[in-house]
This record gives sequence, structure tokens and C-alpha cells, in this order.
Amino acid sequence: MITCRSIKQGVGMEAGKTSQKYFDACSIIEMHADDFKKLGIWKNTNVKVTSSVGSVIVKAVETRQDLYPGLGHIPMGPWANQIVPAYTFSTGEPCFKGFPVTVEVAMNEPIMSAVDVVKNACGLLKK
Amino acid sequence: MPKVVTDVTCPFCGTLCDDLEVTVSDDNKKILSVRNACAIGSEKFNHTSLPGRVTRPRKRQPDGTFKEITYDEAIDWTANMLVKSKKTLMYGWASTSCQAMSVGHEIAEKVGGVVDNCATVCHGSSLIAIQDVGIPSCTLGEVKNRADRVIFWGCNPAHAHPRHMSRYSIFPRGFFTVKGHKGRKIYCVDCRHTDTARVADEFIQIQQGYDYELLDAFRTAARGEALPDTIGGVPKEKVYKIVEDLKAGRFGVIFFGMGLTHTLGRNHNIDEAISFTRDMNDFTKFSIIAMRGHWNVTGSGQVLSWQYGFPYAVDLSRRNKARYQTGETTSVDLLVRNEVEACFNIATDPGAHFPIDAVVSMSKKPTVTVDPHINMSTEISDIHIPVAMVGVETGGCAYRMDNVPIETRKVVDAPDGMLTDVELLTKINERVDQLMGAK
Amino acid sequence: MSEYIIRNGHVFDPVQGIKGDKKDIAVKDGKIVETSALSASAKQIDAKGKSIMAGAMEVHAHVAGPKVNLGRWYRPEDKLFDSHKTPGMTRIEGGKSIPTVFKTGYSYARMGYTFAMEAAMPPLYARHVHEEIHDTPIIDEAALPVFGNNWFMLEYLKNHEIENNAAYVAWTLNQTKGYGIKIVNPGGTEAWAWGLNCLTVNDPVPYFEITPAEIIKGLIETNEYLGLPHSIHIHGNNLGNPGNYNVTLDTLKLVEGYKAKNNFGRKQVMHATHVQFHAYGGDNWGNFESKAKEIMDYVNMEKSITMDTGNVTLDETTTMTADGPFEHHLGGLNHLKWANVDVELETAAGVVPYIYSPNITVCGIQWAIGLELALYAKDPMRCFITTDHPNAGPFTRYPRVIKWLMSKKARDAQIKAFKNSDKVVAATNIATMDREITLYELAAMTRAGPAASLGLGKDYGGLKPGMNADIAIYNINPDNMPSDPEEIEKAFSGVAYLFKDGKICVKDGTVVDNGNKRTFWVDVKVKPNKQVAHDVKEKFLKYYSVNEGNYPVPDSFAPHPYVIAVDATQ
Amino acid sequence: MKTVTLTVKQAPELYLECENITPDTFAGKKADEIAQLPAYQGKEDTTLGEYFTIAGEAGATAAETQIILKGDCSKMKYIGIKMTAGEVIVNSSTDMYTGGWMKGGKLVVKGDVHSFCGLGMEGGEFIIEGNAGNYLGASYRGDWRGMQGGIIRVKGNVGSDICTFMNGGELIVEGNADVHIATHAEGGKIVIKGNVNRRVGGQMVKGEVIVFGKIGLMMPGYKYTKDVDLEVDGTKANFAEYVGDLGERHPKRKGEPVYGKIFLKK
Repeated sequence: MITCRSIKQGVGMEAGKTSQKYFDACSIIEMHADDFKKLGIWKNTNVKVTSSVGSVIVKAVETRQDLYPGLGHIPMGPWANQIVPAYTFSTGEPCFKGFPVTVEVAMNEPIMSAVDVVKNACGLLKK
Repeated sequence: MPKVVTDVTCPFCGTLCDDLEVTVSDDNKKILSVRNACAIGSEKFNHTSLPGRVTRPRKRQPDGTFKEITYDEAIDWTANMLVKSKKTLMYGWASTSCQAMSVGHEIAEKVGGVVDNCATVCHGSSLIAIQDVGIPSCTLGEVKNRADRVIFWGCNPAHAHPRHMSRYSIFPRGFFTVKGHKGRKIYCVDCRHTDTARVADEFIQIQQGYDYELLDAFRTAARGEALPDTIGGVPKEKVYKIVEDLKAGRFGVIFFGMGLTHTLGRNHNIDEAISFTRDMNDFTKFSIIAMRGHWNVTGSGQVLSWQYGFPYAVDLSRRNKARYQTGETTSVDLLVRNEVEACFNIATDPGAHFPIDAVVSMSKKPTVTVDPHINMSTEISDIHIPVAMVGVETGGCAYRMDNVPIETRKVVDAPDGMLTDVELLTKINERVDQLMGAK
Repeated sequence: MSEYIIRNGHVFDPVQGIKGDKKDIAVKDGKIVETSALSASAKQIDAKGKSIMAGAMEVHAHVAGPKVNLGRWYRPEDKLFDSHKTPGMTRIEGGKSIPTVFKTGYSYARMGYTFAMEAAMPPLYARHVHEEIHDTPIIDEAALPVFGNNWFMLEYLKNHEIENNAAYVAWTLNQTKGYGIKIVNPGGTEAWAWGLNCLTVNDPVPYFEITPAEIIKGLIETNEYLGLPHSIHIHGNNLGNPGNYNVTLDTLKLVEGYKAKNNFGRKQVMHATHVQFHAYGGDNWGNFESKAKEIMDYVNMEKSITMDTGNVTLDETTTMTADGPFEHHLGGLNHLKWANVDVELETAAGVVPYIYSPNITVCGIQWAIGLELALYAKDPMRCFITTDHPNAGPFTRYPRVIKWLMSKKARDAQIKAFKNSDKVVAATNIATMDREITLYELAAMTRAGPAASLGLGKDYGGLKPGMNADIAIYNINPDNMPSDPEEIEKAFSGVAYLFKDGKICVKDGTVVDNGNKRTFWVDVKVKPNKQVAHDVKEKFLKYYSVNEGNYPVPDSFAPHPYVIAVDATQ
Repeated sequence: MKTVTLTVKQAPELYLECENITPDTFAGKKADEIAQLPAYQGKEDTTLGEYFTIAGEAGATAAETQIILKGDCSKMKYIGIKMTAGEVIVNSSTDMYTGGWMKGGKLVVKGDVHSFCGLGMEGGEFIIEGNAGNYLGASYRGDWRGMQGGIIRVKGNVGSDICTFMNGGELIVEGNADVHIATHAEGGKIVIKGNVNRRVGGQMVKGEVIVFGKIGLMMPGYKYTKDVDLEVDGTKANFAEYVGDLGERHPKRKGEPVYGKIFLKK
């Protein structure tokens, strides 16, 4: 799994972290076509991505910036950071890129908004 | 009668384009149009006039909602938090002016803060590497005027630094590069076939997490030594061929980004890239430049360095000495180890960009966030203090990714009664003095 | 503003030729005045058994700007266990070889310095230099923009267009708030942009087809055409290599036939800096030897040259210079971290840590050469003491350099301490030199001399009524000079008093006031020049990476300027 | 030899900076004087007495002083820093910089140590009975002078970046190691009895790394030369010798380049 900048994420960020633009740009995971087949996932449906530190619901999409099979990409942002391990190898830099995750179908689970996803993790979300 | 402000510096990324032209309404309140900026830059300027902007401080209530308070109340709460806390993380600084940072450091020195900036989760590893092996570098104009070999390694300017390629690195014609793009050979090393890779003459798809090995292979090849058949998925023949191409150039440059700073090895990847660059100077002229992210993260490093001697993660908590150790005084480590008692965020959004464990730790401590807009951090803070946007509603000095300082400009007035970073920090500083004097 | 009368001190002032006689010094409104001008309310300062000199002036140091700061942050180990704060109003200070801005200001002041010249400002980075100067407490500062490899200059001087070059220099001084013309490895640094160098004054610069000699002569003519307060300030070609003294002599001889033209009382047309690095004999590190005598014989004879020494202090330090190729070369020698920055159209800079070890013969010889230069100097008004901070050692070691210059006993002790003292002695003359610099000569080498060379002799570097009240009082008694050289070092490490603009900023070695620091720069008026205006516009449109409109240093960066106006329209 | 015993009375809210817990600082002091020695927690200046009950007294010199720490010291930094002689025994885990810039004497930690321990060590003996974190025996940021001498022995596993810029001395690890071993080393010897993840001897100029277990992936800059028999820490065995890092500069001795060496047990 890797998490990177994208121009949409940049535009979305400047449009406002609460904006639809930001949501659409960052609450996704990009995967290789083969992985869609292998995992039995339909394009543009929700999936649950789980790492050693947690899991997050995002929408699985295909990308023109091809990845090789087995590599996934969630644009940097609150969704990606739900699953980024905080371990820094004593450098200050967390594991934003290159950590193992599992991806599973979660069609009916909703994607939380940027604010909620963070508040929820911090136990600040009023249910 | 609308007026046009020229030579405007774009406060988004480290490219710090300074040729923007912004048209503003004659009352200096609204931005009507922006010329020359990239999609992200224009959005930043247009954002000022978006509806629903918060213009006064807000305090979180027990029920989780936010209530508007006065600047004075917010300043008093913040100053008390800073004075009380044994050790406070003062994080951010990457999207404000050097003048504001100076005031912030003065406060940190009094209250025992740890001053850290976005490099800590961005190019911190690059700074560590430079501290280990130095760096042969140059300004972006040198690239434009001389470079005939350009390598993008683990960076994607097409998305993160949209005008970089047209202003400096690929397309422009310079003094000794009259052919522009035709005269340059472009290489892209990445694990994804990015949009930057699409404009490259040569794309090297590397297996994620093998940059250190591949760079070591480049150095080994440059010394004419033997290599294993493939390195990180790249055949050795390709490595030898590229190294010969590079040696044949007159002026080469490597641009690298978070593809190196975030992956396994972090500083070691950059260390090896710099060492390769140094080696290449035995054959031709070679430079390497970090693609800095936030528009003034470099400036924060510069000010911290001339005042304390360290570029980020500066621990002033003892108040009689400055210390620095990435992995100890860096924000994520401090938060995850619960080594600070309070957090003061300014001009950046750790809530969105820190790993969740660190964000949770922050949400459990007294936290103040200073930011023009609502973001993930403001929502988990006790206090959100909105301020004028630096580079749009107020000016101040900023440093480009190649450390060239450029003055940002004020193009429109901030909403009535809003403070700038400098004004706010100065008031907090005064309040801190009163409280400490009282002690 | 308060008045002071400093009584019973021994005054050393080359400006008035006072050689240690007891004399009262009166201070009023930031100026030195006749004692008669004081009111009864004047505060008394007893300087009995102490020496009084004008505030010292640093003529060449790297204390502010991009490469200095790179040196700071890429050497965290330089601050390891060396960051501290003295109780009181001062800020945290840190850094052994490259002090932070706070330590820089305080340390100079504690040693009795009131002015420092930043020796190399890349015009494109001028805003950075001024931001640091702004944050450096107490001392006045100025900065010299580098011109020796600048594309405009190379093109104008290639066709010997002095008037155009002068208009460009004037424009740049104004844009960068600069003080004068600095030249570093003329032509060689532009060549370095292609990985090459110019090792003699006759090596042509790639593409531009001009030689270092033509660059230097052209810039002398430019400087005197404008009549700037300071002369050209040059770091010549082939620095730091065995046998380079011939290149140095070739460089110095370029002044022949030129006369200083200015309204500032400046006599020289060239200031040669850190000459220690340029006075090397032999042709390899094995037969490396001192050529200080050969250099000084010429300097002593040629009145239109001033120079500074660049004394090696035998410390671990950080070398930094706009001489890019040299730093690349040095990094190859000691394999320590090499940093380099090439600056578009203008210059370059390199940084490499370096350890001047008393156990290494070459370092011992370099140490001797620096001292020999000062000891051979016949005219202390033309030979100044520097360490080319931090290149030959940190400026904080001035007290130690002064000790070595004032005491043969101290020199002999150091020679004995060298691992290979016999080799050092064999390759130098230091062991045979008995001269001990007097306090009066010292005042010339660190005050009056630098002030005159910088064109500031009218207001600075002396204690004459009417001059600026920058005054250093040292705990050293000429009637009873200490037999232990360490006492000399101690006396110059912390002043009894430092007055800056008539205000006490340091007392008993402790900083008590941040003074009112000023930024000196030179504002030259020239005839309007269409050609240069056009060239500037064109180069910014085509080749620079910033807009012309974002190039100048805003006034807010130098809130307390001391502007020296020069009218070159006639 | 005299003994001072420090027993933790209260755990620090944050982390306690204990640079004064060394035989050198204790030497010649009685319990009450030791209790007055400063300790730090952020901007709060406190004393060792606040956090420890102190019994016994120190010897006249460091060499004659033994310090025993009881209770949980896992939030204590800088224990035994810069010690030149004497003995320190910690009965629990410790935090960062334990044994940093150590010059002599003996330091024993019965639990784990965090990162940056034995940083720039010049001499003495440092025994860790649990696991060690990252940057063990490495150099301080930016410094090219890592471990210079002395010996570190770790019974458990070690983290990443151990012995970066090592110039001398010896590290023996009974367990496994993570990535980046002996990076930029110009001397010294590292023995790892377990397995190593990856990146052994990257950019190594000189020095030896001996691995008993497996190396996840050998750096491309290393080449196999020959098999050799060695006796390592009491074990005789046959090892495959690799030299490198061939991508790095190397000094010459008698015209022959000197390489870093990796010995991998067969």
C-alpha cells in the first residue's frame, strides 16, 4: 500500500477539507485491474482496507496512473491515515508508503466524511 | 474599477511560482480572477471568497459543538495552556511567513515548546540525509539554463508541483538549453506509471521499497563493478545503459520526492541518491533537489536554523538549550510516546496528515489550532483560531524548494477584524509574558 | 540619551596617534565628544589599569546567508552539548564553528566588536542574508554581493563596457542593499557550473571568453568609476593549493597603474582577503611550505592594497565559500559531507567540515603562515586580522590569535605542541620571528585599518571627538603586561565594557543590552542607462527563475539602515 | 567499591532526563547530595530525590562507584551517559540515550533499551539483557563519528540503523536485526547470531559484519570472494566472505583497495 499526493487531492484540499471535491479525491483506493478480478471487487464500489493499525472504508477505482498488481494507492488524507502505521524507524517519518494491507468487499458499508472519520477514531463522534 | 496585482507569489507548493496576476475588486475585498496559476493555486485564491468561512475563534463545548468566542478569550486560553504545560508540541509553520515563525520561536523559548514543521512527515528524511552526506545542489534557474539530463525519482510533479515541469525542469528554453524539451533527456523512476512518467523519455518501474538497492546499483555500475541480474525488478542492462547516458550529459539533475522519503529506508534512500549525485560529479556536472511540498516549509527550516541551528524538530523544552533528535523530538514520535502535555498547531493540518494513532493522542490533550479554515485538526481541538491567509490576505517572506527567498504579497483584505499570524502570535507572546511575570 | 565619562584608561587610537597615554573619553548622544561638552550628570566609568580602543571591525566573515545557514543546519553535531543560555535578557546560543545569529551578535560584542561584514552575498539570496542580519543582535552589519562570476558582468567586461558594468553594479547594490564589490574565484565559479575551474588569472572562462585578469581589472575600474566607499574585495583564483602564491602575486600586481577615486578617504584599490590560503609554496602536500614573506614583501611595497590574514586557529570548523570547485576538491580530500549550491547567472557556494589538527603537518604550516603574514606587515593600517570565519577557524578564537600575535612565548609553546613541530619549523619562518604585535598595532589591525579600508574612517575605528561612540574597554594594563600569555587571551575574550552608539551593551563580559543594530548599505546614483535597463529586463524574462519584481530586498528587511549615498552621475 | 541504590518512588508524567545518573557525577557524594542533583521533565526542573529514594553512598572516584537502579526506569533517559568508569546496573528497561557517549566502565540493563543507546560510544562494556531499539551504537545526527570503541552485547533483538558510521569497537547481538546495519561504517565489528532483514553494510567503506542466520537480501554492491573458517565469539564455523560496498569509495593500502566485509555462516 502507498499513499501519495494527487492534483485532485491538492485542489480538493484548497477547496476545503470539508468539500465534496476533497471527499471525491481522497476517499478512494486505486488498484490494478488484475486485483479487482482476484478480489472479486466491482469497480467504483466500496471496500474495506485493513492494515496493522486499523481499517477504513473507501471506494475502489481503476487509475490511469497504473500500479503493478498487488500495489494499492489511497491519496494522502484522513482516510489513508486511518491505516498508516505510526512507526517511524526513529526518523520522525511514519510508514506512509510500503505497508501491507488486506482489501475486502464492503459494498454496503458507507464511507465516512473527512471530519467524521477522524472524530470517530478520536471517540469524538456523537452517534 | 478592478485592479490587477502582478508578480504575485503562489502560496501552495514549494515551486513558489511568482508570476501570478490576480484581479481584485476595487474595494480590495474580492478576488475576481487569477492568471498563470495552476489548478491548485487558483483554487487557493478563490477559496478566500467561499461562503461560510469562519472569521472568529471557536471553542469546543462539552457536547462537541463549537461556540464562537472573542480573540482575547482565545489568546488568554492559549497563553494559559502554554504556560501550564511542561512540554508543548508547537507544530506546523509551513504555511505562514518567516516573520510569524520568529515570534512563535520566542514564545516556544519561554514556555518550553518543541517547534516542529511539516518536514517531519514530508522531507525530514531528506534533511537527515543531507546532515549525513551533504548535498550537491543548485537553484531551479540553473536547471532551466543548463540541464540536459533530468531524473524524477519517486516524485510526481504533474500532480504535486503542477508548473514545475514547464517553468524549470522539462520544457523551458534557457541560456545553454535553447532546444528546450528536445535538448533534454527525461527519466522517471517510480513504482506507478504516473502522469510524470508519461512525459519521460525513459520510465523505470521499480518494485515498491527497493530504491536504496537500485541507487546502490547505479553507484556500483558507475564504478564499473558487477551487478546482480535484476535489482528491485530492474534488469542490470538497463542500469548500465542509463548510467552511461547520464555520464554523457553536460549537466544532470535529480528531483526526488516522497517516493524516497516515505518508503523503507527513508533518509538512506536520499543519502544514496545524494552519494550517486556526488559520484557523478567525477564524470560531469550533477545536482540533486528535493521537491519540497508546503510552500514555506523550507522557510521554517531556515529560520529555525539561523536561530537554533536545526531545521525542524527543535526541542526548547529545557528553555536553556536547543536540542534536536529525529525519532525523539519529531511530532509523530512525541505524540505516540505521549511525551508532550499540550499541542499548538499553526498553519498546517496534522489531523488530516498524521497517522491516526498520533491524531488520537493529540485529541486527548489540550490543543489549539490556528488556521484560516476549518480542517481535521480544528475539529479535534479545544480552540480554533482563524487568521488571515498568508500570501493572499497578508504578505511575508517565503523560501522556495531551492531555498530562494521570495516575498509573498497581500492581494485582498482579510474579512473585517481578522488577525494575521504575526498579530495573533504577538498578542499571545504578550499574554505569556504577563502570566509568567505574575508567577 | 545618557552621557558618560571614561576616566584613567590607557587609550590606543591610531586615528589620533594616541599610544596608550591616559586620557578621558567623553560620550554624549551616541557620539564621542570633548570632555567640556558633558553636563554634570555624566556617569563616571573608571578604566584605571584598563585599555581603551574603538569598537573592533570585522572586515571579512561568513556570518549570515544561505551557505552559512546550510552549514548550521546540516551540522547538528556542531551544536551537540553546545547549546546554552546565559541568565538574563539573552536568547539561547549555540554552535561551535557556525554560531546561531544570537550567539554571533553576542560573541562579537563580548570580544569588543561592533561591526561585521558578511563577506559573500549571492544577489539572488540577498533577502535571506538580510533576514539573518536583521535577527543578529547588537553589532552593525553589511554584506558584499558577489560579482566575480556574474553573467551581466562577464558580458559587459568582455567588451570592456565599464560604464554599463558600473550601472549594473549600482543597480544590484541598490536591489540587494549591498555594500561593495566582492569577487570570489573570478571566472572559476562560472566554469564550475560545468564542473571546471580557472586556476590562473589567464585561464579563459568557458563560453564567455574572458580571463580572470580582465574581470579583476574591469571591476577595479568599475569600482573607481563609481567611487564606492570600499575597494574591490577579492578572493583570488586557485585558493588552498600548494604553489598558489604565484597566482596570488599575479592577482595583486593587477592593481599597478590604478589610483583610488572616492570621497571616503579610502586609499587602496584592492582588498585581498584571507591571504593565508593564497600564500602557499611547494607543488604538493609533501613539500608544502610558507610563502608569506614573498607575498608581504610585495604588499608592504604596494600601497594601494589592503589585506586580511585568515588565521588558522587549529579547531574543528566548517569551511564555506562561493569558490564551488575548491569545496568539491576539499570534499574529495577529507571525505566529509560536501554541500554545493550553484546560483543561476551569479555564483555558487560550497560547504565542507574540516578539522585543523595540530597533529597534521600541513595544518601546522597553515597556522604559521597566517601569523607570519601579520608579523611581516610593515603597515598595520593595511593588514587586518581575520579567521575568514569559519573557514580557517571560528571568529570566537580572535582572543587566541591575538595572544599568538602578541606573545612569542605563546607561539613557541604552540610550535612545541605540534606533533611534527620540526617539519612545521622547517617549512616556515615562524620560529625565527621575534616580533610581538603591540596594543597600538592591534588597534590599527582591528579598528582604524578596517574602518579606513571600508571607507568608514570618518566615523568609525577611532576615538576622536565627533566619531561614533563604539568603544571597547579591556582588562589589560600596558604598564604591566601579563607574563602569562593566557591572560592576554582572557582579557580579549570578555570586555570590561562595550559601548555601542554610546550605549553600554556588554559589562564584565556579559551582554546587558541588545543595542540598536543597523544595516549598512551603499546607495549609488548613476546616469540613467537604457542598455542596462533592457539587459536586466531581458535576463529576468528569459533566464532567471524569479520575476524582476520579486528580486529587490524590501525596506522592511533593514528597518534600521545606515545608507551611504554615492553620486556617480558626474 | 561503594554502592548507591536508587529506587523509583514515582513514575514521571512524561519522561525524566537523568543525565546525572552516572558514576562520574555521583563520585564523592553522599545520598542526600545525590538526592539534590537536578533532573528534568520538560521545563520543570526537579531533583533525583523527587523521583528516587536513594540509599548508600558513592565512592571517592567514578571507578570506585557502583550504581544500582530498582523499579521501573522505562521512562528515564540518559542513564549512564558519558560515564568513564565504575558500574551501573539497571534492573528494568530504560529509555533513550542509555550509555550514550560512554567512555569506560560497565553498564548493565536487565530489560530493554529504547533508541539511540550507546550513541558515539568510545569505550567500556554495555550489556543489554532484553532487546535494543534503533540506532544502537550509531552516531549522533550529522556526525561521522559513530561507535569508536568498547563492546555492546545484546541478548535479544535489535532494531534498525545499528552502528551507523561505526569506526571501531564491537557489537554482539544474540537475536535478530532489522534493516540498515553498519551503514557508512569505516571500521569496527558487528556479530549477529540471528537473522537480518535487509540492507547490511550499505555504503560501508571498511569494517566487518558477521551473520550466523540469514540475510533477507544482499546489497547489489557486494560480491562473493571465498569461504573462510572463523572463530567468532567462541564459535568456530565456515563463512562465505563478501566484499563491498562496491558502489562506495574505498581507501587503498599498498595499492590494494580495502573493502568492507560481510561473513555469512554456511
